[in-house]
Amino acid sequence: MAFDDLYQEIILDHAKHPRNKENLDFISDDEIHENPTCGDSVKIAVDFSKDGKLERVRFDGDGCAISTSSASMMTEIVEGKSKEAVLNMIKSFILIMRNEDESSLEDWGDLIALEGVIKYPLRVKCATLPWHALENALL
Amino acid sequence: MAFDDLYQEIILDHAKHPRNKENLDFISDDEIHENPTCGDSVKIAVDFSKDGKLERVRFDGDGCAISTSSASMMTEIVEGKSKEAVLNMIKSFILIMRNEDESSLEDWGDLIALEGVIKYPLRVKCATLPWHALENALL
Amino acid sequence: MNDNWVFHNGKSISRVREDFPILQHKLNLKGGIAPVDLVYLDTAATAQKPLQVIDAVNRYYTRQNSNVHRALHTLGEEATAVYEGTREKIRSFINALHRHEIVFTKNTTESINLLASSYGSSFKPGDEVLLTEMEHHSNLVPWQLLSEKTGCTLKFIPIDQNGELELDQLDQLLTERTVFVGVMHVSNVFGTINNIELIIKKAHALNIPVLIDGAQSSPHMQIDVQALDCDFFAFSGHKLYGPMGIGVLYGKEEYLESMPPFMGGGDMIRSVKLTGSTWNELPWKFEAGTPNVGGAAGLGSAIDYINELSFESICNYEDMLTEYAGKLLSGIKNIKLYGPDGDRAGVFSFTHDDLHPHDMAQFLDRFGIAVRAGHHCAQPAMRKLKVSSMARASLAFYNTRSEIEYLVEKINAAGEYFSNGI
Amino acid sequence: MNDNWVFHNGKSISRVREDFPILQHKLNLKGGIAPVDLVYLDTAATAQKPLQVIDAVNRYYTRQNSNVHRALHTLGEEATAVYEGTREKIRSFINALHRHEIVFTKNTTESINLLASSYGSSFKPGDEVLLTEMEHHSNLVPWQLLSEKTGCTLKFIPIDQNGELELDQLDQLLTERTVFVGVMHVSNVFGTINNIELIIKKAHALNIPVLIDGAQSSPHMQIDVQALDCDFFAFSGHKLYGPMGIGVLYGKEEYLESMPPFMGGGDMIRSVKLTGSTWNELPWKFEAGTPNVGGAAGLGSAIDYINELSFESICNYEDMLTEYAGKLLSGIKNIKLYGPDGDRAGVFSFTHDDLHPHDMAQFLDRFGIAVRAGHHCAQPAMRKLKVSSMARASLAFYNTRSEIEYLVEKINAAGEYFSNGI
Ligand SMILES: Cc1ncc(COP(=O)(O)O)c(C=O)c1O
Ligand SMILES: Cc1ncc(COP(=O)(O)O)c(C=O)c1O
Repeated sequence: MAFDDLYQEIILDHAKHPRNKENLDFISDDEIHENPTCGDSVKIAVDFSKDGKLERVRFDGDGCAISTSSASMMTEIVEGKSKEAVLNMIKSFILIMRNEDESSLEDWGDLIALEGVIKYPLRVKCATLPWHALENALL
Repeated sequence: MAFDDLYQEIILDHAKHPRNKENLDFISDDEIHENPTCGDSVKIAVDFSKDGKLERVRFDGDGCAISTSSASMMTEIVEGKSKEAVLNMIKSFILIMRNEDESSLEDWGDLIALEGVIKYPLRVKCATLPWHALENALL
Repeated sequence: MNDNWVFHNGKSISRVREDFPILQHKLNLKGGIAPVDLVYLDTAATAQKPLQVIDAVNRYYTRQNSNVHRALHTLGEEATAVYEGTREKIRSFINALHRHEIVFTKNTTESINLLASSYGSSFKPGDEVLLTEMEHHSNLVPWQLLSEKTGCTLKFIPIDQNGELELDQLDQLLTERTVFVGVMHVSNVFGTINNIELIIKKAHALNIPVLIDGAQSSPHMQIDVQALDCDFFAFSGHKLYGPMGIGVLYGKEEYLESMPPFMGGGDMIRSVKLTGSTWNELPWKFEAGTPNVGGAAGLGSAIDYINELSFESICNYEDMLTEYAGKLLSGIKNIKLYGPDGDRAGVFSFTHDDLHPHDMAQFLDRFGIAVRAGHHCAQPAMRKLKVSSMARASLAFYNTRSEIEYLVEKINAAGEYFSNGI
Repeated sequence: MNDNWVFHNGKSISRVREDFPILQHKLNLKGGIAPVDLVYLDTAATAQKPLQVIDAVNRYYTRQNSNVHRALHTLGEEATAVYEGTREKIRSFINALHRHEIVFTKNTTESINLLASSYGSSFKPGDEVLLTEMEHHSNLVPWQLLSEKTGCTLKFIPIDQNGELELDQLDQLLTERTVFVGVMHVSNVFGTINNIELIIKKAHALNIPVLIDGAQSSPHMQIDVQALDCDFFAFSGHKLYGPMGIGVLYGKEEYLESMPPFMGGGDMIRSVKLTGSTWNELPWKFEAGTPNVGGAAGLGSAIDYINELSFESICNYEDMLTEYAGKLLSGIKNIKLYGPDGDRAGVFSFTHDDLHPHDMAQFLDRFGIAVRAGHHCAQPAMRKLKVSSMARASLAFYNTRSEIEYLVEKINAAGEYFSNGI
């Protein structure tokens, strides 16, 4: 049923045990990224390696299972990729979530679990919140 | 029927042949009294006799049969009355027209013909327009 | 003359009239006069609503009602889909580029106040706003209020005795001080269809943005804001066969983006602190508080209804009615008909030598004919023509030639009643 | 526990529920889950409408629809009677002295923006507006916008961890620089019923006018603006079982008289010249453009409906429900319930140790239970309590004890699902 599509085990797992979630108090509150419809917020810290790749992405914030798991999985998948590649991924991910691009998330590892969100338009913002925040951090 | 109640012969007569209607161009347009719902307007000139009575009231303006006849009959009935008496009449007339006072216009001469207006709330402003203007001119 | 028009979708005019419940009921008049058929010739004030619209509102409140945007529950999702779905219908209806260029307001008046108050907040003394002498009060008073606040100056394209713009003056009126142009598309008094294409072209040559007041055009002609290239376009749902309490301001993204919010409150914010707030993205930045979702449900359905009949078909029929009415009305003794001679919209204002427009409207009402009398919220235009009041008959696609004939017959009767009645 | 309440007019709670069509339909969920009963616990966002209200809107559009005030025809007269008739019903509903003290807006948010923008236009730098930390964004952001324009300063009565005002600070916060006080009557987050009587008394001792945001109080308690002696009172029709797109600003005559208009346009003018205009009398001075007459028809009917059940009866029932819900909710494991312990309104915000409010709302939706999750347009209050989001269940007289029991059962189930689900 749709509800379990939304909360697949993998999502609940990332939500309970988020990867790369750390206290980022050193980032000012002005750089926080907020979802105006609910008040959830996320901060992103990006470390680059010498060759310009994303070495590590960390996040902090207060979010629901969807946004937390999305952030967690995001930090895993972008590791080691170039800035341009990640910016393109962000664009694609947002379009797919908004149902404006019918591609699948098949090749996106764990993230495929978020496909269930597409059917819940009001939750799409939860899933995309960390991606918008990462985009901001990269630009 | 109601329509003929509204347009009684006496009203049509006063509308066609208004008494005391004169060109009052000497009164500035700023003192014109307007009905905001329709754009009708009326000007009033008052002459007092030595003993402080209203000697003559004249009006000018552009109005429908209801407002013109009301103005015409008003100028007739107030002649020779004291300012206080007229101010009281104005108050009564307006209350009667708005159906906030159930007295009749029986003792008001021709003006009784305007009782039909009470049933047409949107025309009440037509009938009371010249009375408001006279009130302004007296205050 | 009988009425046998058939619209594109195969619906006859009498079948279309059946869609409008108010036209199916007899009208109860005062004073024991037997109920009469309604002859509704006051569409320019507000349009009647087809059953489809009334049902959509009904369905909304019986099945879908909820607040929008912030509700994760099923009803909240449905209400949001209704609301944002109507936004998309409107985008497509006026062919806007982006859905977020469609801002919901309560009516044309609020749309224009929003614009004047927000876009106009940066105007300075000496800046000129160019309007026309025929504007509805709703496209005049907001700019007067702005002028008092900011010191900007209002200038006006004059009108002639036919209720047409003197566009030969445009080049002089548009100066390097002009910061904004606002003009009505179709006059609600004269039926004039203004040459907004020319005005927009000339204003744009000087980089001046243009607002089109589309209150009277949007219900009767296909609007393409991209083809027109207007920068803002305002209209009311209730004149477009939709419910009251919902209107639209279209604005080009670049302008809307740069504008400060109009009202503050729920939905229009991104983040609120006691010390200050940041704004939500377009279009919600301009939509403070709980919106009229039931109104949006009805307006969406009104657009579907229009699309179903097709604008082409509606225009063809209305053009025919307009021509017929123009011919008949201009032939009536003692009637002065205002507005342009040639191409025009189905809005006919007139005066009668022997009776005041109020009395005309009251007389016609006795026969179920609804026309309007007064200054039609265009006092400056009335003053220019030295008329304090006019009667006005305005048409929609649910009217018929027989109704026009009946109007003419009763206008004649009114003349007789008031000149011979005593 | 069974639900066997009978209201004063003899209607049982189950009969009352039958008046609300949306409660009679099964809710279609996503993903092939069998339709479920709606358990609507989101009244604080928007109330459901009884059939009487829906029918009044319907009747308006099928029988009475017309523009108001300027139409002399029969329909125009009827529409005007509907519109002004609702104004009188509202006057009597809140016991205002004069009918012209009732201004129609589109919602509470517009009412407060009107007030801030018009009454506040004379504020100067140094002037202080006193609000509270618990205000809805709608009674905060308009004053922030005003503060930017006029340089006035905003001050706030603090709240404590129970969501109650720290009124012992009131005497310090009210100074000779205070020009205005705005405070919510009932909190849409905590259910707190503020001691507005005290605030009004203290403000009036210094001649400071007070606005009461009655969005959450007007549907659940009898309001008497003369007894309260508040200077302004704002509320929304859609939260009062009426349609969307209509709201009210009550203001004392002396204040409304002195205030400049808010929006410009039709209906709010006395006389318009190109060079300037004069304003219509109260209340129309503040009502620019075509009003939402259909909305007024529905709101009038909502007030009739409330009067028919009687407020006393509604309050008695809602008090009982509120107490029951408070008892049950505070007993749930891992739930933190916000708001005062004692007397409170039927608005319950809570968080769960093991799951986010969004996930809670989503889980409950699966069982047809509509609750809200988020910041409830009160971010400053949320920040103060260091919570970014809460779930909220809010009650109305159409709810039942069984529904509350069902809510509690499913909150427990949600806790299990999210803590054991993996
Ligand atoms: C206390 C309070 N004030 C103001 C509002 C705003 O009401 P509306 O959205 O109808 O303008 C609300 C409703 O959300 C509220 O609860
Ligand atoms: C040309 C024009 N502009 C603006 C308006 C105002 O529309 P509304 O009253 O719906 O705001 C009207 C309608 O009366 C109109 O005809």
